[in-house]
Amino acid sequence: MSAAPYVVAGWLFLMGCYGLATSRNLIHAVGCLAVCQSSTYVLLLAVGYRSGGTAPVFSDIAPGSRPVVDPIVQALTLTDIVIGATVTALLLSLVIQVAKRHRTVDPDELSELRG
Amino acid sequence: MSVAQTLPLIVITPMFGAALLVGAGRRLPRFAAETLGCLFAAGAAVLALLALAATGSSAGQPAEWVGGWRPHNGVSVGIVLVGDRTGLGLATLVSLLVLAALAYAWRYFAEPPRRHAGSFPALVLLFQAGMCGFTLTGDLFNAFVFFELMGVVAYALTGYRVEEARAVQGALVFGVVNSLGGYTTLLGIGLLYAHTGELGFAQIGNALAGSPGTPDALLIAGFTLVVTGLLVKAAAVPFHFWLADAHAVAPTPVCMLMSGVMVELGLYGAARVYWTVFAGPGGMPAADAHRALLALGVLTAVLGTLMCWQQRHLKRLLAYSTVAHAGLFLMGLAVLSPAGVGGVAVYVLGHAGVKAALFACVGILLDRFASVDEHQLHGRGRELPWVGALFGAGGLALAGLPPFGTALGKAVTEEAVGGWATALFVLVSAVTGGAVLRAGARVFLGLGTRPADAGRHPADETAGEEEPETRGGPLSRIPDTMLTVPAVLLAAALAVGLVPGLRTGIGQAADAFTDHAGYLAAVLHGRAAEPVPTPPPHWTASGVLWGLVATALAAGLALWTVRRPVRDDVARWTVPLRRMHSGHVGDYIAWFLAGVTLLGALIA
Amino acid sequence: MTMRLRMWVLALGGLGVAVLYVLACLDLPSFGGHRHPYGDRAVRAALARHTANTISSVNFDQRALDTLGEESILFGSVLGTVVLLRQTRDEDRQQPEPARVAPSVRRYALFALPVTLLIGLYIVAHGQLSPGGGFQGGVVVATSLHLLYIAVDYRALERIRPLGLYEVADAAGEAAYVLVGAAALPAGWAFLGNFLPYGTFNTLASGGTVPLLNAAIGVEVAAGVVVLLARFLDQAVEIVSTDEEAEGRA
Amino acid sequence: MNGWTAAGTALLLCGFAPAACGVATGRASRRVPAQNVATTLLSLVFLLLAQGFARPAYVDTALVLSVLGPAGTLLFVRLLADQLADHPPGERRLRALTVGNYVAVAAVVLPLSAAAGPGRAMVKLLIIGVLLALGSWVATRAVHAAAAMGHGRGAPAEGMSGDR
Amino acid sequence: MTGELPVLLGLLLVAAAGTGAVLVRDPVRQSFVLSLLGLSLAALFLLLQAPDVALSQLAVGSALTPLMVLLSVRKVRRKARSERREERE
Repeated sequence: MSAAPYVVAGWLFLMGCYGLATSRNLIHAVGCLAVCQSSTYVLLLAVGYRSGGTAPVFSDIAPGSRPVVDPIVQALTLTDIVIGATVTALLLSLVIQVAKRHRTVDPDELSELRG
Repeated sequence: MSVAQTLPLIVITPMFGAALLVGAGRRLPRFAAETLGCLFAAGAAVLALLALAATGSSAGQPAEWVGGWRPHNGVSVGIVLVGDRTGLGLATLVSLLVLAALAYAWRYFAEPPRRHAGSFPALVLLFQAGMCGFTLTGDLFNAFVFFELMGVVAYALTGYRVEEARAVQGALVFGVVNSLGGYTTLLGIGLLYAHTGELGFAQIGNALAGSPGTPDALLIAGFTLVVTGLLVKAAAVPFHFWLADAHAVAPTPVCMLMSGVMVELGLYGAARVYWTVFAGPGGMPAADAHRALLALGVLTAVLGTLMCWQQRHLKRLLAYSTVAHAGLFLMGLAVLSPAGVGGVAVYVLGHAGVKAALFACVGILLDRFASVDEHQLHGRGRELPWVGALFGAGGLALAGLPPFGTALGKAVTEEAVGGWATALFVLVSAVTGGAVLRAGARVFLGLGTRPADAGRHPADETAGEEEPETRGGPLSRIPDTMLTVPAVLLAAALAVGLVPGLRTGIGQAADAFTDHAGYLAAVLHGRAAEPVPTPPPHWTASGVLWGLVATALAAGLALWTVRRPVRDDVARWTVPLRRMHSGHVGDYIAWFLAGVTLLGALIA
Repeated sequence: MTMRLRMWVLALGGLGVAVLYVLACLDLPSFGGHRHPYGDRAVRAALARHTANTISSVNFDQRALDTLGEESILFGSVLGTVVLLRQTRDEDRQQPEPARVAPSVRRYALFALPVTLLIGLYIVAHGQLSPGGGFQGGVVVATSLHLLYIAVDYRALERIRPLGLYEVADAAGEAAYVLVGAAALPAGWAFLGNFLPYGTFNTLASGGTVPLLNAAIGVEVAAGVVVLLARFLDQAVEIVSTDEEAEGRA
Repeated sequence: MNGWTAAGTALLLCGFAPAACGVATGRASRRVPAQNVATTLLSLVFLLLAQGFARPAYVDTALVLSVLGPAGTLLFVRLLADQLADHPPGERRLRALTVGNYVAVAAVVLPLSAAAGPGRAMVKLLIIGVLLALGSWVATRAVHAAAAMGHGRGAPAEGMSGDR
Repeated sequence: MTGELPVLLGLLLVAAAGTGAVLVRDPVRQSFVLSLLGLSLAALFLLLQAPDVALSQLAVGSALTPLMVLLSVRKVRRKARSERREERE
């Protein structure tokens, strides 16, 4: 258990890379990139977790009454999620243009940039 | 207002300009939008210059804690911006180059998107904000955020000409590979945070000092992963594949920025992270870092040079020359000494001017003849003598002709690396410069035989027919700005080699940059520490000599090649190399993973 | 590169990265550990500034520069998408045919739209108190408007979506963040300094500048996502290339 | 781990996980209803966990999911209408799923409301319950309508091909 | 130890959904699995006591990302379909 979250994060990253490398459809590849990114969420939050802790949000509990988990990693992950969504949007719009100009979204058939 | 307080302004000025351009962009005519863009870029440049001038006299590294979260007893919860001379100098370089690119683009593009006259300048301003933020920040995660900002904007800028099939493909590859690099960096940041519980460069460095000894696997992995993302940006082999694809297709003003400074910022980031975080006790042993950076540097320089010589697509040629030079910079940094850093700093400054000028010249060719193909353009450049002169001067400067800044940088760096490296530096400069001169001789002088069948090209090669970027076919005449910008840039590259004050400044900057303890003291305790002074970069007889040798070699190589008949087929020994550069995302990802493994193995 | 070679390189690289990463994991402090120096300091700092939600305090006060960068990324990628998905010369617009939606679904959408909108605004407004904030709420608000496309009709969405206005709002959100950050510079405060009174703990007006920055993000995200989706919808629904159109008429 | 958390975990394991399998496999006519079930059950898991962790603030996640979940389902219905029409889902299965959703919502929300006692928290819980129930009702209606419209259609208005 | 069983379950769900999202090659089907990945991540985040992060994952993953992916697929397929018809003529 003590290393499970870290292992899952690594697994997601490598799986995402595998998907990217073998993808035959660019939309699918962008999805795989999102999988890669989800590994960073898992790693960051796992790093900040504290056994028996609760969220450092004091609207419904008194400050100091319970141990809390690390707020920093949560803020980092929030930022990361926004970045992920925007990168996905941008890459998808590029895929749309690739489909228009190359008439395919299979990376194996895109062969204009070589050497 | 103190120097420290201007630091955030350097970042937010272009951001605000971008917001203004987008907000008002629907009403603004194109002229007003472009003027506004230039104004904001110039504003940031002026601020950076003023701050640089103000720090020039003192040894301090002004640190601004954003939000006023100054540290107590060396700990803080905030983010710090550090205006040391290296960071501020790079911010200045970024801003000036952005200004040059915007000026060059002034009348460059075909009609801007309907009702979005301000989009291009706004994107460039955001690019500038990202790069300036990256140079100034003193926080690992904040560096990642600005890294992503420049990435995201750069992808959009690369694909700006959506009607061009290659542009969108190159931008997509660029986006995927660089995003993956960014996530790798973030994984590394997560590991370092788990290890030390801190995010600031200085804070992590401080925390690491608490557990001296040989680095454990965690630290090695953290360093490897963080540096990987930065080396992707820096186009180190084998993370370099995206660069040629992106550069070949991006609009010329964007190429100027990406080759001139964005790639170098990746190197800056890696060096910054090494010195502020890992150079102290409990960090990475210098020998390990040296070995890894040097090996990657040599690999990058050699591969970049080989690929550069093979190109007939002028933008790809220049792109691979950037890869080769990035390898040289990496070798210079690998020395891990002030002399190496100072040499690289001079080299980067000179290279930025020269490379941007060369791209600007190619942009003019693209406008005139709708091609950037060396063979198709054979002799057609005769009607553009000035462009030819600038292009030739750029080629000579790239080869290391004294007294250009590139020559000084090359001389100082090769001396710092020492030994066999001199030969490699001379060869790399000679071949990349020679490739540019060869292309220049064919295009602008019409030397050699005219290729019989220029339209044909083997399957493994990218030829250079392109849609023109300029509005409605070629312009009636070359706008003055398009010719002035490369001239000014080359003059600046010349000045880098000639102005003595700049050299002393760079020397001091390098001393401070490599001073781990001084950085920590300045950031965490506000104590200005005077680093041990070392001699600043300067001209030496052997440096001049080797520069001349490289230039002569380059010229000779170029002349020898153009006199021989143009070969239609690709030389057989290059085929495997070319096959590696397949333009396929999957291949690049595979190489990416292999590269992380290689880097980790070199460090461990 | 052949598929075979790529798989070999990939396997070797993946294996190496896995080894590196697993070795690192063995050295990591075990999951759920109690040493979080930065996090503990952040909680104390948030309480000192009367911000009940520490994550909001980190995002909008302690590490507000990260959020400015993040906001600029969003802003830049919305702008990038607008540029990349623009209507090019070889493309035309075609009015989409009305979609047929079951009346009950339509009624649900018309009911859910204001409810979702309200929930989104609630999430934005309570960002400094309870979980949520400008980003989360902003996306919910933007999604609520798109219920019109999803469950009513594209043209209904177009009617309530003057894009120009949303683009201006997007830029205004970005500018507002910068301006709030710089507002107290002349008075000698640091950039993004929290210059407003901190207010009473656990009330809507607590946290000083946190609610303002939070609102700026909310506006930018909501407007930005609407603009972003508008571009995708345009491409998927309205814009057709000329040859496609000609063939459609034939 | 208290009873509420255990119940939440059990629902995650025995409710959400099977629904997730349904989302990941089969034709659109199976995936779309399963997607609705998954979001509904996940909202309920969130409610149970909020109670288990003694954190009323966590209820907001369930609140957001109770409106965004159906929105997601409707989106799939709208954009995959052709696939749904080509292979309409079984009438009886759809109804069973909806009834199952209602039962689950009631079985979770009512005890939670009782535990919360009268007050703001209870109102919020009930609102979430109503939204969830409405959501699964409309999802079924939408799937049903999309399948039915497919029979009478000529050319797809702007639908996507169901060729995969 | 039993206190962390729910987290383990969340991790397993995330790992399974992530693996599925990679192995499902058709983008439409992948969009279902991606939305599932978003939901699983949100559950994991809540179990890790990060409701703020769970909220933003829900906001992005439940409607926004699938909508963008599906719209892209529709555009790409429409283009491909008209190409195919052209070829037949």
